[in-house]
This record gives sequence, structure tokens and C-alpha cells, in this order.
Amino acid sequence: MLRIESLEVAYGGLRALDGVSIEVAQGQFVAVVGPNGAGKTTLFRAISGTVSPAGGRISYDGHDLLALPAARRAHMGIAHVPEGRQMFPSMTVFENLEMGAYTDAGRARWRETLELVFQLFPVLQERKGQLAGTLSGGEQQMLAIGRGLASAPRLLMLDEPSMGLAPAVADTIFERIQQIHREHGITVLLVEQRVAEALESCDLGYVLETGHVVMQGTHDALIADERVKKAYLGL
Amino acid sequence: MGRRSLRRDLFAIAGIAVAFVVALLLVESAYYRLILTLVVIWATMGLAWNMLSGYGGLISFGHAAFFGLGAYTATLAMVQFDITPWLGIPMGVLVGMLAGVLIGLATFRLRGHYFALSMLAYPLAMLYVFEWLGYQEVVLPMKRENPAAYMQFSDPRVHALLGLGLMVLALLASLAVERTRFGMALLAIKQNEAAAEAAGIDTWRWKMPAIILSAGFAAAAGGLYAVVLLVVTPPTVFGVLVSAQALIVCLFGGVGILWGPVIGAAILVPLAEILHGELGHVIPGIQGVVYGVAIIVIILLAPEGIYWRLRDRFFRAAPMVPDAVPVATAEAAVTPMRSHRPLLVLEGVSRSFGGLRAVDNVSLTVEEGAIHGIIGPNGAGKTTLFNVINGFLKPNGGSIRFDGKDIVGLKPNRVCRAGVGRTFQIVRVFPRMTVLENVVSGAYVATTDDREAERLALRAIDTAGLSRAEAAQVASGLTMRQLRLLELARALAGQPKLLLLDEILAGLGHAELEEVIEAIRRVARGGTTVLIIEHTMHAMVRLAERFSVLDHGALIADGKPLDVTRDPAVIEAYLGKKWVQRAADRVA
Amino acid sequence: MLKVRLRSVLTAALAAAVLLSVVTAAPAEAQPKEVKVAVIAPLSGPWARQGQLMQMGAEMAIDEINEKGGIKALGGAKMKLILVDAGDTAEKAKNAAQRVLAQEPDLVGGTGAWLSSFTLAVTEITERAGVPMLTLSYSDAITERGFKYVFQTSPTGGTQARAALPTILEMAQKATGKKPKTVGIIMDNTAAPVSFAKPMREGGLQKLGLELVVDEVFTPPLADATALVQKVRRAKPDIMLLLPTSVPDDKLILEKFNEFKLGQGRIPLIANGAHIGSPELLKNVGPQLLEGLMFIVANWGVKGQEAIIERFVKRTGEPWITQDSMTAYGDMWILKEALERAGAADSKKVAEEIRKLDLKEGPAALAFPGGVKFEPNGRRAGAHLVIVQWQKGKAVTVYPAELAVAEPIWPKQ
Amino acid sequence: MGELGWFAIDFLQALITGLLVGGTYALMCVGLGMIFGVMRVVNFAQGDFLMLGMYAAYYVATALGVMAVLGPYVGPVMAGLLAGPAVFVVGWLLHRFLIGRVTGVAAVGAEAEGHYAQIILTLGIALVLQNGGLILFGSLPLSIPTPMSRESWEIWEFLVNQARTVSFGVAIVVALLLYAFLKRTPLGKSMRAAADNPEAALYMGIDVDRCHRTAFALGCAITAIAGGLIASTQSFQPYIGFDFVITMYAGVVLGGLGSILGAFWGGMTIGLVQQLSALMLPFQLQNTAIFVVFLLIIFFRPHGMFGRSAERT
Repeated sequence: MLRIESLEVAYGGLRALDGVSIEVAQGQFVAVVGPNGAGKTTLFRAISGTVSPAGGRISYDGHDLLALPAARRAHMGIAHVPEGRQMFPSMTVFENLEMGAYTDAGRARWRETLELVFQLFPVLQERKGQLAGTLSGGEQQMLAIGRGLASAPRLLMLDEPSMGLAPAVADTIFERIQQIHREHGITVLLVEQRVAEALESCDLGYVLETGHVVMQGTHDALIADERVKKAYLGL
Repeated sequence: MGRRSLRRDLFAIAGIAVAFVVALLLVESAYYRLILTLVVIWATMGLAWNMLSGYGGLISFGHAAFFGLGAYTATLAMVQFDITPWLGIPMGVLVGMLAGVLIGLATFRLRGHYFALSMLAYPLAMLYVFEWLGYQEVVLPMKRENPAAYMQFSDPRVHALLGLGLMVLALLASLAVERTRFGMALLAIKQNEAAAEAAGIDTWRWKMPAIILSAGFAAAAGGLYAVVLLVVTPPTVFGVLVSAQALIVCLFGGVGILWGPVIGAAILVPLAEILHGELGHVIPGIQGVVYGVAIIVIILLAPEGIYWRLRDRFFRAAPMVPDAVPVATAEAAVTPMRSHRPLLVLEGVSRSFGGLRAVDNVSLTVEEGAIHGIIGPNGAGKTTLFNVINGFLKPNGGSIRFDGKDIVGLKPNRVCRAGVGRTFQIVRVFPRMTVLENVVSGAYVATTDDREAERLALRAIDTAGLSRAEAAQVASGLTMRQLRLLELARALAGQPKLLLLDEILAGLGHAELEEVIEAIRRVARGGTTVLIIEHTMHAMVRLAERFSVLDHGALIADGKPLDVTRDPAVIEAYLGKKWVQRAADRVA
Repeated sequence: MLKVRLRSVLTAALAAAVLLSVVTAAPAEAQPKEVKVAVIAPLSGPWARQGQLMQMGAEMAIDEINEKGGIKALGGAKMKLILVDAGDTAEKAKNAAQRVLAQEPDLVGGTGAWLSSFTLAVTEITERAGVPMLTLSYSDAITERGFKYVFQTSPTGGTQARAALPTILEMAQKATGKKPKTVGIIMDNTAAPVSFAKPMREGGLQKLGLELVVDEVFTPPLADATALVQKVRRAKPDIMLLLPTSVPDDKLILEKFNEFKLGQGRIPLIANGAHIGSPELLKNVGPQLLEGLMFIVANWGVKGQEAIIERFVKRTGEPWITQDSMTAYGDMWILKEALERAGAADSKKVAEEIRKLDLKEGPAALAFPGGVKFEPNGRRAGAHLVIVQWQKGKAVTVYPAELAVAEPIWPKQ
Repeated sequence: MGELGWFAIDFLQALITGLLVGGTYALMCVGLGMIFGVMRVVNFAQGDFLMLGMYAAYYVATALGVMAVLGPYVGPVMAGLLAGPAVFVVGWLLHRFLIGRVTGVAAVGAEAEGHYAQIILTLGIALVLQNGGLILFGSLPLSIPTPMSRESWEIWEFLVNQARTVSFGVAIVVALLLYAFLKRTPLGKSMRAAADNPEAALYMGIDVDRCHRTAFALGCAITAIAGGLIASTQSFQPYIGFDFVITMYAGVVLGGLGSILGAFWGGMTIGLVQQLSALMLPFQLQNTAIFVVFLLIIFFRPHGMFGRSAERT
């Protein structure tokens, strides 16, 4: 479904990504883990088009994604839930969701997806009319995911959904993500530095360090890997 | 920024002065001499603007207020009281400075665009008042006898030289600002006024002299302008174009650097004149079009001004390695005896916003030398509590005692100077300065001596665990780890007794996390008490020796980590069941 | 590195300027001898129109002079007009004056700079260079500085006010049978109206038995005239002096008078300045609102000037000549006469001759009714006042009788 | 009638005039407020878009014959409205080729978020527009000739200028339409989203660049319509923008930067203060009164009347 081949991104001479290749198949849950500064967010930005790669290819559903302007990519069924929630603070919760449904698919399936979002995150329904800027961090993260879902995506990209959240809230968020993947068949690409939680539920994982993929494998293989255990799971 | 050598700067100033004098002697025409005079006057005006708006980031669209007051004071003194401009201009400077104080008192509470656009109102309000007073057109009377006593020289080059003298004074003043803690304080204010305040910088104390200095030079430029022009009308000295000219020469040449306004004025003033002279009568208006297009093109090529563009392109200075390697401190430091003396005591502290109680009747004690963690769900009021402690917010009730003294109601910079340092969730550094220079800016709380400040900064850098090579790096290219350590070092350089760390571990990878944790431990071993807000629980469990848990603004648990993490209330509100399970796994 | 760059920038800029001036000046050497005179006026900025009007008048005079054989005393040397844009600030005007003197060292004289603040700044330069400047700016200050090289062809604001009011009162009495008792003033606070109104407020009105019942001053530009005209509506003065200085403000005030049912002769309106008689005002408010409006100017198309006006209209396509063009035209002729007498293209000698002029006929005297003769302070002796009235969509001279092309019509309430 | 009675009448007359004048101020402020709200750009050329609007309306009314077809009453209003689309195109192109290069994504990471470059750029554009206007349109002051500007409706003791009343009505309607557009339509909402958080908006599939361009062009157009309406009461020349840009900024700041509603009330306040101050102060100090009131309001509400005051550290 999504195939990234030897992607290279540079910021002013500094290589943020250096020959990264990642594949996500339809229906999979893929996690990309690694320390901060490894290039995880840059990877997502390259997919969404907010940074332009210096080399490499990204194909999505057989289309050359890099040839598309950034704003068109969401319309291809890619939902990017960015790091740090990125609300529309002066718009209501409901309007934020509406904005999520800006894509053609999102508009067509608006009622359906709205119901799904409210079912997953009932608190959003309660706060429908509230300005998004006044929500708590956890609620904002829920809204960010809900907003991503509202576009009726086929690929949901989540960038550090647990960042800055209390453990209990983060747990809920991870549970919901798994639910979205399992029950609704949406392909998920997750970037996390909470390696344990991320690897726990993935089909396939990649470990990214300083712009390179240093390890890749299935859930079981990675969990069992000594290096991963030592470096990331703190075991 | 402070990397340039002082001697080189002084030579450059002298060079400019000599070049100017040579140019003045070379040109025959009175016209070019007049243009040269105007170049230095507008350069001075730009420098004046730069002192407040360039270094301090308080953009002013209203510097015409000072310029105009200077011009009118000198003019009216001569017209009404026959006072020579030799006295009149200094009088104008005083009037301008006084206006600076009043305007500063009234306007400094505004921020950003609000400040900039409010400044616009002052000269315009004055403009209409002066017209109303009947000073539409005031002419400086021609003095046929003793003209020099009234600054009316038979050789107009003297005006140019006076202007040059003024500009050199302004350059020296700018240099003095740039190279001292004055400039550092202004820079900190420019970056983030709140953070500057929290870092112990009394922002009012620095903004005031900045506006006074700036207003003084603007008024002097205005006074000289009146003497050169000989006619003063409110629109020519209070008009928007005057404020705009100050801004344009500075933004065009480069903001926040003393060469900027000089470059801007040296290019723009003659350019406008040449265009006007050569094209103005051919197709009226075309000169403005060409001038506008020239400005547009150049600013698209050099959006931050010509100086910065040239410097970034051609003169990227090599990093300077700090000369001496002082004794390592971390290892050598003797772990002081823990006193268990209460350093910070909160009693019944509350703070509400509207109906919401963000901090609700919190009482806690932080022991000297401890690493004390504050945890709690998002929106529990942790950051608000920090804001109340360091003085950003006044509590609605309760008392806060630090080191035996009541600190409620103190301004943040006072709290900081009492010994409370702080870091922020969002790291803001001075991108064009080195790590060391960034850290030095934090050391000025503890000392006024530049050498001592550098010594403290280097010690803080060592404690934070940054290498000397890293210390010489420019801050704009740092990694998250380096940024966090820089922030830690900067707060540490002020020699705080208590350090408030706000989510300093957020966004760090595993190995980096370990490093920062170790740095925090070193800080504590060095005798600084640490109060830390953090979400990364597994890090916190190892780091803190005491936890306070906040939920909905209230303290729901307080004690040893092991006890707190087993507290059902805490698990319910914050940790979640999974955490317990994982913790159990880990133990197993 | 910086000082080098700065210097090179400066030198480059200056070199460019010098080069340009050399290039532009070069052809002058090749041609037969020329005598240079300047028009320093705002050609760009908000006052561009006025500068353009001056340019048209001056160019016509120069063409006529040259067609008739140039300056005879200088072997038929042609007069050459140097046009200088004074821009939109006093600083630019002063730079312009300094520039023209630097680039044209053989300049013998000029006219300018329309706005009195510009004129004040410009003459500071020309005075020191000893170049005679003619001006139509009204401000009294221009000739109160003891300058030797400035000549004010128009009556100053103060003079105009003192001379005009009795005449107007007389007209009113003749037409209506009774003398106006009350008067109102609406004016802006620019230099010309201020110097016009000053002697009237300081006892001038009292002497004429007039009571000032409305006295409103505004800072241009006006946003709305309601508050001003509301006061007039309340006080209903017998005559009203309107002293704004720009067409946009004229329009707002006149339309507001109409709206408040005070216009079209219900209150006799007396204005001041050439703008109120300009074709553009007619275009902006239409003939109906202007009908009967009288205004005082220093110079206008008067009896005897028909030929000049006809040539001007034909040449420029303007519907009639206004003060700005006529004065610039006359100024060129004054310079020509002085040059003939001086016999040398030397500015100081020309100035000396201007001081001695006493022209009663010829184009210069025709352009300035009352003749050309200057008092020691530089003011034109007996500078006549002209009263003009809008009649059927045209601004025609109605006073003094010997110059009038039409009878004044006093509105009968 | 007693002294107090006269004062009451004068006061009400000034109030009416202030509202009517304020209506068009409000509309031009809304245009500027829109640009600032969405793009955070300090646009000093806004007064010159007003000027362009005046000329556009003038030529639509006269040269294009709208006045001839629709008559001297409806014609000027129609011309004023048509100035909008004309200037919209100019704004669109300017953003496409100039403004867009120093705003939005391009400004991220620049010193002071690109504000320095924006200020100079818009000042440069202002210079080009003013002087280009002189070359293109000439220096003659013009106005749209309509009998409405010199006639009034008489309501009891009060005179209500027809042109200003109609302008006021049109201004309110245009402002309301804009408000509805931003609140109700998908495009309007996406513009608000782009204003709130450009990066997130991009992830939603919103073309942020196009939103900025639309906002800029629309802001210019709204201000131009205000100019087009004023063109039938006031005469203008190419440098007139200067007289208005300060008023506009005062209004927008007064209302609270970024708030369209605030910009509207800010403009209205300016109109009211301008007219009401003449009751107590010398007429010459009208503008001083505006700036003093401006400063007073800003001191007591440092984020304007409608600005958000929650500042996060």
C-alpha cells in the first residue's frame, strides 16, 4: 500500500533521513520506533509533503506520492495525526472534526465516521461545542485522532500520540488505536518512542536511529531481540 | 554575536568615520554634501530605533515621536527664546528622553504587534496637537551675525561632520549595548519576555534604559535634522514616513546589529535621492515605482536584511573554543550533607481562572538537596503551580515560603534572584549565539562581572554534561538532547538554590534520557534542590526521592515513590492499571 | 570588511550620480547658448496636480519666449526650463533645490515650490546661492525673513484678507441693501488659511462691524463635514468664509452645505485659493453647488488676458487657466525681462534687475494685474486682489471692475 | 430650546454621523483584520488597496457605463461592489508572486517569523502602488458623481446623508456576508482552520497556500469595496491610501488583532470617536482624540476589545 524507497531528507546539509525504506501493506499495523532525533517525524512530514525529500521514492497505492502537492495527499486516504496534537484552537470540537472531514471521502462518509469517533471517544461528544483550545491534553489527543478518522482514511499515521500524556491516558489512547486497527480495518503507521507500547500491538516494526533503519522485523522478532530489549525496553 | 573582537569593531567605526570624511572632502557639490549629511542623520535615527526595537525586539512604529520632539524643541527654543541649537538640541534630547520614560511607562505592558502599533499612535497624536498649537511651519531664523553660534555654518560640511559625530556616538552606544549584559538582557527579552523574567532579568529595568537611550538619539537626530532643514512642520518630523524611514533603514540593512542601520541608510538615502533627481521630472511617480521595486527585490533576496545575508553567506565565523580548561567540578564536588531542612514550603496555595480552580489548596514541602517530583495527569495544574511559585501568577490564597522568606507577590525576576531557577517546556535559545554565550546569559543573575559570568557558565556546562566542543557550537543546530542540557545549564548558571524543571525529559530518546537524568543527579549532588514535573514515569521512579501527585489542582498523594505508586487513588487517577501490571512484570 | 564595502557603496552611488549628471548636462555644451531657469514644484505625491499646472504655465511661457527670438540681450539665447520635482516632503523639496543648484551652476532663477513649507525650505538654499526665486505661496513668513533673493508675486494671506473683506461687504450692501452683521469661518490649519484668518481674528472683523459666530478649524484631510456645518446651521451667519485648501475637503464641505440646505446661495460663501476655482472641483461637485460661490485669489484669468488664456486652453486641453499656471507663466516672463535688462546670464545680476523692475505692460504685467514691481522685502507692490465667482459652471473674474469679465451676482436670500 | 436641548440634538446628530462614517471604516478594517487574522501579516499597503478600490469603482461607474445603465443612485453602489472583484484579482496576483514568498510556510524559522521582511515588502508595494497610481490614473482628484452625496433624508431634526447611509447599509451587509462565509461555508471554515494552525490544516487536505491567497485577496477586496463606497462621498487621488491606513490599523488593533468581529467594532469605534469628540474638543484634535482613545482602550484591554487575552507561558 505504502512503499518508501531509499528516502533521503536533508535540512541545510544535515541529513535527517538517509536511505530509509519502509513498506506498509494494506491492513497492517506498522510501528516505527527510535529515539528522538532519529528522523521519525521527518519521515512523516515527507509522506505528508511538509518537507521535500532530496532523493528516493514514495509510492502509495501505485501512485507516485511525491508528485502530488501536499494538500492533495490527504485526499488520497492518508490521515496524518501530527505530533503535539495541533488543534485548531479557536474552533469548536465539532468544527475540528468537520475540518477532518474536509477530504472527499470524509465528506461522503461524514455521518458514519462521526458516529465512530463519538463511539471511540465519548468525551468528544460531550464537549462538541467547546473550543478545542480549552480541552485537556488527553482530550486534545483524542480529538486529533478523531479528526484523522473523520477523513475516512485508509492509512492512519500517528506521530507520538502518547507524548506529554499521563500514563493512564496514554494507555487509553493505545487501546483505542488498536481498536481502530482491529475492528475497523484501518491500516496504521505509528511512530513512537514508547517502544514497549508501540511494539506490543504492531505487526511489523522498524527501528530508526539517526536517519537509518537499523532493525526491522515482525512483532515477535523485535520483542525477542536482545538489542531492542536492552536499548529500548529497559530490560 | 559577541564573537567579533572589540578592537575590530572600533577599527570599523573609525574606518567608516574616515571614509565619510574623505568622501565629504572629495565631493565638490553642496548637493552631495547635503545627501551625505542626511545619510548620517538617518543612520543615527536607524541606530536609535535599533537600540529599542532591534536588540530588545520591541518593534516601534512610532519613533517619529522622539524625532519630532527633538526637532521642535531645538526649533522652538531658537525661535521663541533665541536659544542656540547648541543648547537646543541637548534640550531636545532631554525632552525626548522624558517622553521615552512616559511612553515606556504607559506602553511596556503591551506585547508584540500591540506594542508596535500602539507606538504608532504617539507621534500622530502629537502631530495634530502641534498643528493645533499653531506650529504648522516654523522657520529657524537666519542669523547673519555670528552664524556658527547658531549652527548656521557658511560651510554646510560642518553639519555633515556634526551628523557624523552623532552617528559615531550612536555606534559606540550600540556597541556598548551589544557587548554588555545590557544587550544580553535585551536579547533575552526579545526571545521571550516571560522566560527572561523567570531567568532573573528585571525586564522593566532594562527596557526603560533602552527606550531612554533610543529616544535620546532619535531626538538628537531630529534636532540636527531641523537645523539642516531650517523649516519644521509637524508632518515632516512627526509623520508616519519618519517612523517608517527609521524602520526601513534598519530592517533593510539588518536588525539587531549596529552595522545594519548604517548600511541601510548608506544605500537607501542616496538611492531615493538619485532616483528622485534623475527620474522625478521625466515621468512623475516613476521614481517611487523604481524605489519600491528595488526594495521589494532586495528584501526578497535578503529577507533578514543585507548585513545578515552577507554574513551568513560569506562570513560564517568559525566556532571559538573556550580558551582555558578549568578544573572538572562534577567529580571533585563533595556531596554535601543532606540537611533535610525545608527549603520551599507551600501552605494552602490556590489559584483559579474564572471558575476553574487550577491549583486547589496545595500544601507541600521541598527539602533542601532533594529531587522532588511532581506528577499528575494533564491539566492537573502542575505548570500552573510552577507559575505560582516563580511569580508569573499570584496565588489567590495561601503562602509560599522559600528559604524562610515569603515570596508571594514578588515579580518573577525577584523570585529568580532569591534563588529559584526554572526551565520551560518549550526551549528557546538565542540561535545565532554559541551554547556558551547562551549559558552566560543565565549567569548574570549571579554576578555582574563578565569574566565571573563566563566561569560560572563553564561550570554549569560541565555539570550539565555538555562537552567543550559543544559549548562552542552555534545554538541553531543543536539536537534535542543538547537543547535540554543547554536549558539546564543556563538555569544552573544563575546559581539557584532551587531549580524548577518543567518536563525536561519530554521528547528524549532512551540513551539521551539516561544522560539527562544523570545530569540532574549531578545538579542535586552539587547542592541544588530540584523540583521536577515529568510524565516519563519510569524515569521519575528512578530519579525522584519524593513524589507529589496532583489531580484537578489538588494534592492527592505525597510521599516516597514506592508508596505513591501503590496508592490506589494515584493508580486510578493517573498511572492506570497497565502500569501496575508492567511494573509487576518488571520486578518479576 | 564593512568599511570597505560601505565606502565602495558610497563611492559607487556618488559616482553614479555624478556620471548621470554629467551625461544629462553634456548636450547643453553642444547647443547654442542657453539660459536656464527652474520650476521647483511637487510633480509627485499628493500635490502632483499643482506642480503639473505650474509646469504647463511655465512651458507655455518658455515656448513663446523662444519663438520670439529668445533673450535678445544675450544674442538670442534660448531659455531652457529645468523641471525639478519637489516631491511630498520639505526634505525632498530642499534636496531638489540643492540638487538643481549643484547640477546647474549657471541657473539664473526659478519659481516654486507651491506649498509654503516647501517654499520656505527651498528658499533657504536659493538665498544662500544668490539665485532669485519667484513664488506664489501666500505665507507671510516667506518675506519676513529678510531674504534678498525671494520674490512673492502673490499678495500674502494677510494682505488678501485685509483687502478683500471690505470689498465683499460693499458688494453685499449694494446687492441686498443691508450690511452683513455676522460672519463664520471654516478653515483648515495649513499655512495659507492661517495667515489669511489671522488679521481678521485680530480685530479685522471688529473694525468692519462683523461678529464672528462660527469659527472652526480642522486638520486636513477631513473625514466628514457634518460637525462643522452643523455649527453653521445653528448660527446662520450672514456670510461664510470657507478656507480649506484641497479639492477633497472643498467637496465634503460644499456638499454638506447643500445637504443641510445652506448651499446654493442661502448663505453667501466666500472662499480663498485657486483650488476652489479649479476644473477638477467642478468635475467633483458639479456646477449647481458652485453657482454664486466667490473666491479670492492672487491671480486669475482677467480682462486683457484673453489671448493668453486661449493659447493655454488650446495647448493643454484644460478648460481654463488657473492661478498656478498663470503665475508660472508670468514668472518666466519676469525672468526674461530681468535677463534682458541684466544682459548677462548671472543670477545675482538678474536678481538685482528683478528688484528694479517696474513693468506696466508686456506679458509679465499682463499675467500679474497691477504690474510687476517689488518692494524691498520682496513682496510685489500693489499686488492686486482678484475676486472670482462661479457663474454657470465657469469661474469668472468679477472684481476689480477694470479687470472683471463679468458682473458679480450677490445671492438674494 | 435650551442649551441642553441643543447639546442633545448635536450629540445625536454626531452619533448618527459617527455610525454612518464608522460603517465604512468598519468594513475596511474587516478587510485588514481578515488578512492579519489568517496570515499574521502586517500589511502597510492596505490603504493603497483602498485607493485601488476607489479608482476601480470610478472607472466601473464611468468608463464601463454602470452609472449610465443603472442611474446615479444604484450605479455608484453597484460600482463600489464591483471594485471588490477587480481588486481581488490584484491581491491574488500580488500574493502569488510577492507576499507568498515571505509569509506562511516560507516565513517559518525566519527572524521574527518573517515580520521584518513582510513590513518592508508591503511598504515597497505601497510605494509602487501609490506612484504607479500617479502614472496610471494621473493626479486629478476624482469622485463618483452622484446626487446622493449632497442630499439627505430628514428625520425630525436630523439630517442623514443618503450616500453615507447607503454605504453604511452595504458595508453592514458585506461584513455580515463575510461573517457568514467564514462561519458556515466549507471554504470559510477551512480558511479559519488554516489561520488557526496551518500545518494541521495541510494534513487535513486543506490547501493552505490557497487559503492564504484567498484570504489576502478577499481582504484586499473587502477594503476595496469600502473604498468604492467612499468614492461616491469623497474625492481621491493616488496618495489617499495613506490617510486611511492608520485609521484601519487603529481600528483593527482596537478590536483585537485576529478577530474579524473585533475589526468591525474597532472601525465603528473610530468613526464614533471621531465625530463625538468634536462635541467637546476643538475640531482640530479629532484625530488626537482617536489616538488617545485608542491608547486608553489598549491600556485597559491589552489585547483589544475582542482579542483573546489568555497568554500561555
